[in-house]
Amino acid sequence: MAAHAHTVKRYKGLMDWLTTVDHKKIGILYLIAGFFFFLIGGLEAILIRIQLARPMQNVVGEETFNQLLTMHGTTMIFLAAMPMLFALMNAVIPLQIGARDVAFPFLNSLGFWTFFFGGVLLNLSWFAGAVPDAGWTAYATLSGPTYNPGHGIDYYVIGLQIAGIGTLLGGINFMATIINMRAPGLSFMRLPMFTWAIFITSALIVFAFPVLTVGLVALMFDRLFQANFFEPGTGGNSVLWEHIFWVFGHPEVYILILPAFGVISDVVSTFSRKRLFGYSSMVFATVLIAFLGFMVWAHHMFTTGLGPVANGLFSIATMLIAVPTGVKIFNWLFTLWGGSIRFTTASMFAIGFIPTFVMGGVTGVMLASAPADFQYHDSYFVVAHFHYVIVGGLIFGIFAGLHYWWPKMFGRMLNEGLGKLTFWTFFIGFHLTFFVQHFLGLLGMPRRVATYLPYQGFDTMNLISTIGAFLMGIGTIVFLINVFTTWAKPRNATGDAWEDGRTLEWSIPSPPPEYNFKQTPLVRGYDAWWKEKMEGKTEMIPAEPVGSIHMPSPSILPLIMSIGLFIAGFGFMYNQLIVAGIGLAITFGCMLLRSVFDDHGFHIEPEDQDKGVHV
Amino acid sequence: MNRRRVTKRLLPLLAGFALLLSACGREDLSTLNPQGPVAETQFDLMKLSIGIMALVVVVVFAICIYVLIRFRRRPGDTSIPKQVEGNHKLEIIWTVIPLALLLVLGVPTIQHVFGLAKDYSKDKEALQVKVTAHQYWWEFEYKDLGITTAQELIVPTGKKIMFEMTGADVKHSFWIPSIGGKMDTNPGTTNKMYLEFPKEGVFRGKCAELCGPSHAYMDFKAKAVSADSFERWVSAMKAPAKMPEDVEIAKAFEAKCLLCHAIGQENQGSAPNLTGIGDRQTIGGILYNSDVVADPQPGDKPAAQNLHDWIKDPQQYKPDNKMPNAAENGLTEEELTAIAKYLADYKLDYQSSGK
Amino acid sequence: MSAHGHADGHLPHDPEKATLEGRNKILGFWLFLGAETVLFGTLFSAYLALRHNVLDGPHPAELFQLPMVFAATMILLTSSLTSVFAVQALHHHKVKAMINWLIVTIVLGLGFLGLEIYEFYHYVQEGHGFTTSAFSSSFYTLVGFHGAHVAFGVLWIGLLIGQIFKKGLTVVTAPKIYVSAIYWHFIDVVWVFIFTVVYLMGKVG
Amino acid sequence: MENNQSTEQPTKRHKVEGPQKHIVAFVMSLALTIIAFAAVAAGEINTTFVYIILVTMAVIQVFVQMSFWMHLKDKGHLYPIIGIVAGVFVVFTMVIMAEYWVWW
Repeated sequence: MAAHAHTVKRYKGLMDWLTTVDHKKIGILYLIAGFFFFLIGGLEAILIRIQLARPMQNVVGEETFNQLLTMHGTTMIFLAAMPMLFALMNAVIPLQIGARDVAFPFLNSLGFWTFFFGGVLLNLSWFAGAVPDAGWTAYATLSGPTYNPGHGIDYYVIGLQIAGIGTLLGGINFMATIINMRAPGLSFMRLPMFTWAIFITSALIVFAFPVLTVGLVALMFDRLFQANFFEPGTGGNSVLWEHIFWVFGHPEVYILILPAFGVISDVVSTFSRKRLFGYSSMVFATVLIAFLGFMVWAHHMFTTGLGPVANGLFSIATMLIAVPTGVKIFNWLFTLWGGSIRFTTASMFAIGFIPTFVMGGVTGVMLASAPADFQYHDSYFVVAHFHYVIVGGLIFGIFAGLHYWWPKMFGRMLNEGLGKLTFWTFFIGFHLTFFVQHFLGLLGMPRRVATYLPYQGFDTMNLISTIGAFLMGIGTIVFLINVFTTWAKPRNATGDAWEDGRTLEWSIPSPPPEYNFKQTPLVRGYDAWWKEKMEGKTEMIPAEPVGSIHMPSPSILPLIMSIGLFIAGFGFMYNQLIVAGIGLAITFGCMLLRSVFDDHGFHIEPEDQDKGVHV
Repeated sequence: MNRRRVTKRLLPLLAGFALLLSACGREDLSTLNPQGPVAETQFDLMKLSIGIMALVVVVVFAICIYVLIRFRRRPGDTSIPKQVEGNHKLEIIWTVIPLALLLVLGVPTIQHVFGLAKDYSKDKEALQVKVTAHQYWWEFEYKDLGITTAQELIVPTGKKIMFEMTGADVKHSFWIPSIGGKMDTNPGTTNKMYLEFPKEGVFRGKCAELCGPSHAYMDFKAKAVSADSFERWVSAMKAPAKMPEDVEIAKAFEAKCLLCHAIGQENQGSAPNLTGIGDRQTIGGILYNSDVVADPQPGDKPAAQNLHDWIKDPQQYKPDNKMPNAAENGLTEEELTAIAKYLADYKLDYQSSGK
Repeated sequence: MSAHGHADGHLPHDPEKATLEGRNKILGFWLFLGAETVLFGTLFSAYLALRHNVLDGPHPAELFQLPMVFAATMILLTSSLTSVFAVQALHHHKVKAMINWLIVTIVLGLGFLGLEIYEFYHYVQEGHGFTTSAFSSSFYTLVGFHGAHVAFGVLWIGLLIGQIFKKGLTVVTAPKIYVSAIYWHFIDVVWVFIFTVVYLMGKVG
Repeated sequence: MENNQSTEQPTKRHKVEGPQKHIVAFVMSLALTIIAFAAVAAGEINTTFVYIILVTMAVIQVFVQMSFWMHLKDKGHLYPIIGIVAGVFVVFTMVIMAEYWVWW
């Protein structure tokens, strides 16, 4: 750790984690925070299902129920799913492209901390007794100042605004990383599928999140400064909010699912010992899905009354998405075809993903047909559909990814027995919970209802659904047990932990040293590491001689900047403009410091490079 | 208790039971049991799409299961399978076939998108109804007839009913599942939709858009009656309002209820119009009147009792609604009982064959 | 090669692109501008959707005054030219000329801001306040966001001038100058749409 | 950590960069702006026609400024161009939304 020319203070323990700019550690931070919020969102889901287990129950009141459903949706999407995806992105992308870090390590850390403090702010609403209760979509005017005068929606608006900054930074960062930091020889058409998926996802983030930013600003202005964007009484338009929300919201759905597609592609190909079938069509399908993703937002608004022309256009555009998605499904199946499939927890989640996601996909096409959607819309059918896509798609993908890359992230193999128990309880619980909900919707049960009258034919299926939810909860707990028991054991993962690794991350030790690659590898083809292994090599061909490695310095500024935003958020919410000013001053002050004092980083010299590396 | 034991016994048959249920559902509520041409059109489209999608699901599942059984790795197998890059023929097949399937679904979709969006608002034959959704009740105004009612939509069979919808406060969504799909009631803009009721009967309607704490309780009923009955209903609604006979009660009713509510059609208040409330299936949309509905369930109470309970503490049944409870409103128990009875007896005799 | 590898040696031709850090910065900033495009686009679409709802407030046609807008446009356009001159000086390693051009840019930016503040003040006097109508809210939000970007740009470029004085033109400072110039041009480009869509089209009606 | 995949490589174009082309761009922008203002100030032209003039002038001006002043016409700007084009595409859909699908 000899510093070269500049001395850089390096921290240990907690301070190390608070100041780190290392993508691998930031990935772990994202994972811990994301999983924590996942548990909170899961608890909210369980409470929702308990309330709905039987008709006309009053376990939680109607107002609390609306708060629970709002916070469940918001937490799961913005604070659990996306951060866990960012965890995988951070842990894997630089390794897959043979880079030593991301393009902007400082911004990476800033992105994490803004997300974290945004999430904390949102969840503090439970303690403030003013919880958002207008659904994660926060449709005006229910979310406006007239019909929601408390501070609940303010927490939603400001919490998401702060967390959104972090997400946008992450998107820019990963796009720049994948464009500029690839190892020599790693052309775009040699990128691992997960990297491709993240590249496209990042692009979606970059172009979709600003829309949400503006929507939230407008809603905040309406609520805090008496603006008139969405207030019909003063010339505003509540449908405008719906448009803005869904122009962001639909790409957001693909922001969630495309990384899962990437994970599944890598996992399926690794555990069937086969090259991904139809790689170039997979890439093309991903790009096409992203492109179409921006042209279908109004299918969330078929019943809003946009008229037959809009409904027809958006119906057809939405149906078209089924084609590239279908291409992906069949490519996965034919990757498995002729392969040598090994059943690990990761591959089981990936294989479980395929039929589950197909079911979510086909109900998606059903929903795309606008006249029929008049019946499905805002019923439990929709609830079933998007849980099949988001849980059956994304969460299965995340579990597959976590089990797959866990050894790379932590140097320890997760227990396979417990892993399989996680899979089966979660898988069965999932289908039990959500399959029946299709029928609930068709039988006439609207969504977001705090309870339902008896004798409508809803009772049994709701009970089944609740039982399933508990099974999913058990699955999650088993996963946690697995993590903690594995943690107590010594590191046991080899570099190529699954022995069939195909991409660059498996060519280096688990966990990788902080500089990742001692020598930047030379990439000679798709599935670079597999190619070398097949030619009998045990390591990548280096593209540079061993030399001094430059590293960015750790910094506490991202944390302080995020705290500044957090303080400013509270200031705005409670109309204490001085507090808001102080918070913003802290944030901009840190930006100033960052600009004025150059970060020269430090160097790790060759003689220090092997210290503490687990081989 | 009994029900719970039954449920437990059924647990092993859950999936089958669910499927069985899906076949029927309540005639007055289920989208799978359409009672009008609009819902039938939508049901046909649903069946078509379910059929196509079932085909896709079966194909994928079949390939998936085959692959998992056929290509599982045997213990100790270290062989390397052939590394296949892709297959253009196959890839074209699974691009073109889905496109063809989508075409099959897309054509009727477009056809019905326009078909169901037909505008009958200028049609003299159609009945024009303006729906205004409030937190948490429904107002139905028959513009050409000069009538306003609430919570129970009365329509004649055999006519097109053209709805013009708006929201008074927040966004709601107007949905009568067995008659036709939903349409949102946006505050500030007006939507249009037509429905048809070929059969006489009472159909359940729901609010389908989260609108506040009592969203779950924002039910309404649509009652289709014969053309003759409808005419009689119209004239009965237009007849001068009937006040309580007891002068004291009438005074209390006027002072404490009619500030917001209305009876008759002369003025309309900010709360539901109560004309003929004794005929309605429910009080507040969710308390079923055992002496009115055709199929009373255990736990349902007579209208007078429901009215009494409701007026006494409306917040208990629909939290966050705007109606104060009886004590806040200064209603004595005596007045409360008398008003409840008066309202329960406030029936409009319009149906040819009794109830 | 690390950033400071070049710092004390000879300055390369394109100092802003000489290091990977510099190239990352420029690329990342462009992607950020892609996001900013969408941000302003959303503000524009909100304005377009709401612009007719003036309620009791003044109509855009009677409110907007073309001479003032024209003056503001000229100022911003000129500042864009001076900022590209600064980048040109950077490429020629003429530090002094670069600083001078940057100072001119800042002064013009301040002039624009002054005009805008005067304009807003004037509008409020005419009964066109932020809360007057949906038109006024979306107008002030759109134009105000742009104004805030100008203000941020002025502060940013000012800070960079200070850094150039202190650190000189290096491969670390050069990308910052370059990126801030791109930012400044972008603000000008957004203004082209603001004067077209908001002011001129508002005047036409 | 030099990287040969980068698209932002220093280019070898170094002819001495003169101020002429920037001044040309400035004059063009000036002319386009004046045309737009004049079209409105004239006040007697058909409204639709004025709209067409305004939008055309704005688009040309943005194109001029982006290619000259923001260097998008120079080599190595593929990704910036993709970024801006994608952003414009999203904005385009939103403007259609704002004009046609908000009020009815």
